[in-house]
Amino acid sequence: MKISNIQNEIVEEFDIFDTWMDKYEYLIELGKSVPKISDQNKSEDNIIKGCQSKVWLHAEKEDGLIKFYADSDAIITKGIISLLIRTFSNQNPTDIINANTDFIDKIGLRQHLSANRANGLNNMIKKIKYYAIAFSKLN
Amino acid sequence: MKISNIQNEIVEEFDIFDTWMDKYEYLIELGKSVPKISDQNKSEDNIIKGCQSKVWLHAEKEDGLIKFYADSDAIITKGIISLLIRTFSNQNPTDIINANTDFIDKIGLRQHLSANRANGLNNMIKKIKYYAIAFSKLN
Amino acid sequence: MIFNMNVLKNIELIRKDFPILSTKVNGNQLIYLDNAATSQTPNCVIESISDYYKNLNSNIHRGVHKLSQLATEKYEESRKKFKKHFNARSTSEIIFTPGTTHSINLISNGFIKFLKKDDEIIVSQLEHHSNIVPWQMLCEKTGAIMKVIPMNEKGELDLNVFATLLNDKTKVVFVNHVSNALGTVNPIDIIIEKSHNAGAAVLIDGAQAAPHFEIDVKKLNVDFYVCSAHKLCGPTGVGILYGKKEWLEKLPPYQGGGEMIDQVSFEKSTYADLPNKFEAGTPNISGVIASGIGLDYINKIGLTNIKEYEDYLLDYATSKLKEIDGIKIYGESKTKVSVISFNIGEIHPYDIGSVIDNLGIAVRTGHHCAQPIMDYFDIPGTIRISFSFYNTIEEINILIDALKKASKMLS
Amino acid sequence: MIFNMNVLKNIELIRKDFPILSTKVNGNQLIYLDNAATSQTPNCVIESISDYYKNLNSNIHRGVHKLSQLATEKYEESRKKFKKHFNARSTSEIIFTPGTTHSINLISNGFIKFLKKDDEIIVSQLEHHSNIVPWQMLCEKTGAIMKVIPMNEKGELDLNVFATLLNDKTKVVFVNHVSNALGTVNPIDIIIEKSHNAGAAVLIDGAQAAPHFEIDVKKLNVDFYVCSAHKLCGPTGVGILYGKKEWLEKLPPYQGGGEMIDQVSFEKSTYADLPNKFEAGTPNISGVIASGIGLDYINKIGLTNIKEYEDYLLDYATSKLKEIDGIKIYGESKTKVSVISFNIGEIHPYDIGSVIDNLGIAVRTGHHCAQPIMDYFDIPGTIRISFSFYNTIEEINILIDALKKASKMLS
Ligand SMILES: Cc1ncc(COP(=O)(O)O)c(C=O)c1O
Ligand SMILES: Cc1ncc(COP(=O)(O)O)c(C=O)c1O
Repeated sequence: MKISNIQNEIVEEFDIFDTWMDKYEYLIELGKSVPKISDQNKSEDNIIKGCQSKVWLHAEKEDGLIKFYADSDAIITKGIISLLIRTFSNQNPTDIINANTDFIDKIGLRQHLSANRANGLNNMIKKIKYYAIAFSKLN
Repeated sequence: MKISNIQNEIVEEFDIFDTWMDKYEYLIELGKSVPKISDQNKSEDNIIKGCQSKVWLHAEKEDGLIKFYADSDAIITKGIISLLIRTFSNQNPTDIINANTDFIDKIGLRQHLSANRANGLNNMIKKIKYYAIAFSKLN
Repeated sequence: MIFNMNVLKNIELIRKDFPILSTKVNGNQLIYLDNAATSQTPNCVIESISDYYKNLNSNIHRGVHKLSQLATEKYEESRKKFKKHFNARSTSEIIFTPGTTHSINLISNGFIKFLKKDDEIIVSQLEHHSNIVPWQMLCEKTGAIMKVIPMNEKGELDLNVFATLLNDKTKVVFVNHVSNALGTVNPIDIIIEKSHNAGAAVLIDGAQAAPHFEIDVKKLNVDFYVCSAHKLCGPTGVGILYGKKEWLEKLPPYQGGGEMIDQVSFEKSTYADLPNKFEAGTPNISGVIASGIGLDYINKIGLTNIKEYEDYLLDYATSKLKEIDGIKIYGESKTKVSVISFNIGEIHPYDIGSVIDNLGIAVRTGHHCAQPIMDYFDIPGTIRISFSFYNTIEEINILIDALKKASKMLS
Repeated sequence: MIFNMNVLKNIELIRKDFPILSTKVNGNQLIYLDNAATSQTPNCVIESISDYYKNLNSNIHRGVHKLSQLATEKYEESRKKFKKHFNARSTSEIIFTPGTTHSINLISNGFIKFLKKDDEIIVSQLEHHSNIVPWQMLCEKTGAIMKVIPMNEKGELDLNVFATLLNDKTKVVFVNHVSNALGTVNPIDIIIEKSHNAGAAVLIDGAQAAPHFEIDVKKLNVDFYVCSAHKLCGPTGVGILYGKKEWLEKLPPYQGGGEMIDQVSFEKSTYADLPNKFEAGTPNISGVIASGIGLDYINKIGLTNIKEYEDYLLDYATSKLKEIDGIKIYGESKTKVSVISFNIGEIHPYDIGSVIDNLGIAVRTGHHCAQPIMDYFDIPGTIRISFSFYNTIEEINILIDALKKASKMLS
């Protein structure tokens, strides 16, 4: 599926919930379903700075598409990660580089995330795009 | 004359003037009449700290009485000095030590002196009393 | 629980003095339980700042004009207030700085003069980074060695080990009076006495103690005591440094500039007397004046009343928290004040903090600038609640409900 | 005189923004001509401080809760404002400190790392003590030698001599942009270029320049530029330090504490990235935010308008002062701003200051923390008047009358 379609899908899913609390609960549920990242990829190199919680992000390329693996020690952060992976994993580098990322605002959670977390989110997106740029240059 | 009498005399003199400006002018006139202090007594040791202007104070004992010599490079300060000398010079140590010094408040100039100057004035009075104490112990 | 009922009765009146306490967060009434980070500010302090800029603002010392004199007087009046409050011998012993961190750096930097290679200095495991890093920098510069007083699982310092660390190479010991991360009140009287017997100077970081109980530097016989006005109902940007006159005279000046000098020429400058020697440049004049007003406010309520009431809140909250499933409280010293640090089950403290923030409750999460304590417990951080005298039992009840809700969501 | 008539027309409106300007001293309307010591504070800045304590007060960075986030945002917004104002490359290049004096000490302390015995550093004869003493302390610690750019009787630096002082041992040159004692605007573009050619870094003390005209650190290519908010319509207790990123990264941290570290253990601490590396401890949060509001206020009026209007006041006052018998003006550089230093006959400046203070006029007297300049002229001090954009021609007329009166009384 195209990135923008996935994003629209996510926005629609969150639209069902009226309160931030229900949205948080859904996010937490999603967080629980993030596939485990291997310990070897939980390396210092893969840590993203700027979060109170730790975030690891690892990427691999398979058949021209980038696969992202990520984890966090905080469950809300993991929920956010799950949205990012669903959106960006298994996409090709160019699409990732060009992707719009305002769907986080559209699901209405931005003002309920702490500034640190919002910052962390920005850093994650930045790192995802860096991976895409790096992989696109490897071609 | 007794210290308190001299002080009363000074207070009466200043009572003639209604405005701070007239009082200042009188003070300045008095300042001009302070006898010169010898250069050798204008030593670093005799400088009193805490003034923007410099103040030198020197004391000698003659016939059981203390004689004060003082000078300043600022004329208003010199006026204040003249009042202090008139009051405390040629008095015996015990009287100086016990003297009340609120006549400065009574002449109504305190609130027209800068805090630095008021401080300087306090330091001068302190030094005068120290001299008196020192000389009284020399007996 | 015995406490002064008057305080409790007046609590609603006291709360009215703090405008921020009636703000809303995300539609909920703000519940501010982050007092160890910074205390809130009563109207009288806010007004003192406005008043300063509307009527007095002027650079202090050396000015002839009235504004400058009035501002100087008010500034020095504040010094007298802190002198009296901490029972210092003289106003020369009270230095205003930009904060506790600055004060500690001022002292640690001065000790360069007194330390040589292989000299020893002693820190506790309970310290805030501000009372660790400046001394590490000192060690780097001098080759001195830092020893650590360890703590036990209750968050109490081990004084037996401390005794073995002291020897004739020990030059300075620096310990906080109250741990910001755990709330432990340390036995600083014993630490000071033992250190002095070994010939070492003592700096006590009182940032977390000064807001909660009386401190008498003369009785404590402490060499340096430091705290921050912003934790004392005062404004940001002001620290209070008490130092024994003998020490402050011996220590070299920290910063060069206006005020702190007597004479300047390109050949040689001579330094001003205390306290000016350590107050280079234009200080935070409005802040220092307002800090004195904040102190007055605290003293009007009375630290004895404050301590009693805050202990009551602490006991109540501790027992209520213990009813929550899976809770683990860090720091269970018998002597504690104002602070409770905890985690719930395996839930990341940051997650709890985020959820209850949306419910209007302000707590701190993380390592609280005390990583060595987190390392000891092998955790990334804790949730920390910290009380002030304007908090209420009702707020604690709301907190407990919120924590239960968050814990359910996040497990 | 050509100037923007709009500024003049709006002056009464502008004055209304400054509540202190309508206070009385000794029954007279206050005339504030001590702006070089500290500028007055507009209502918007005073309100910003109240607003902070009423709605936002909270310790910044690392906090999860909304207050902490709002306060952090506002604090960082202020950094963005100064970044833009001085045209820095990035917000990492803007460090908030407690004042200019602190900023200079921060840099001079950092240079310990780069200086060895017999290295040279260059100061000017026109400096404020804050830009002399910290460097003298540096020389004491490193054995480096301080050379002095001399000035002429007009109060201008001798650039020919400066050229001969520079050599490959010169490591750093520190000069003010504007002399606080004489008002001279120094040719810092030339000084920076020549210093760089010789491989030396340059710190410009802009405490007296920033309030009066536009400054572009990128165009100036300066390494460090420092100023104080309290001279920029902001509150006391805040300094702004611009440093080139390359330099700030190379310099060691100045103070240890919270915020400025990344990881702390007793074995080793690692430092945080810029700008936090230089902002240890709780900063003057309300002050930094209010400083940004003060800057906005100045920019609303516009520094081009301000410069034009202040030059007009300066010219008018200079020519009026010259009509007074026995007046001697110190500092007659062609490039001057805001400040006039003078004496009348043999009268002690302090005497004049005292008399006109009673008439409600606030000026500064003394050495203005620039003793080397006083030594040059062999005088104990001067009377200094210094303008801001809210001063008026009428105020100058009253000043002139008062000076004549004082001079008559005191001669
Ligand atoms: C030229 C100059 N440099 C430095 C300073 C010191 O500034 P602050 O006192 O704000 O640290 C001043 C202030 O008087 C100054 O005029
Ligand atoms: C125990 C302790 N020491 C030092 C500090 C640092 O104080 P400041 O940030 O005001 O410099 C704090 C503040 O959090 C503290 O709690």
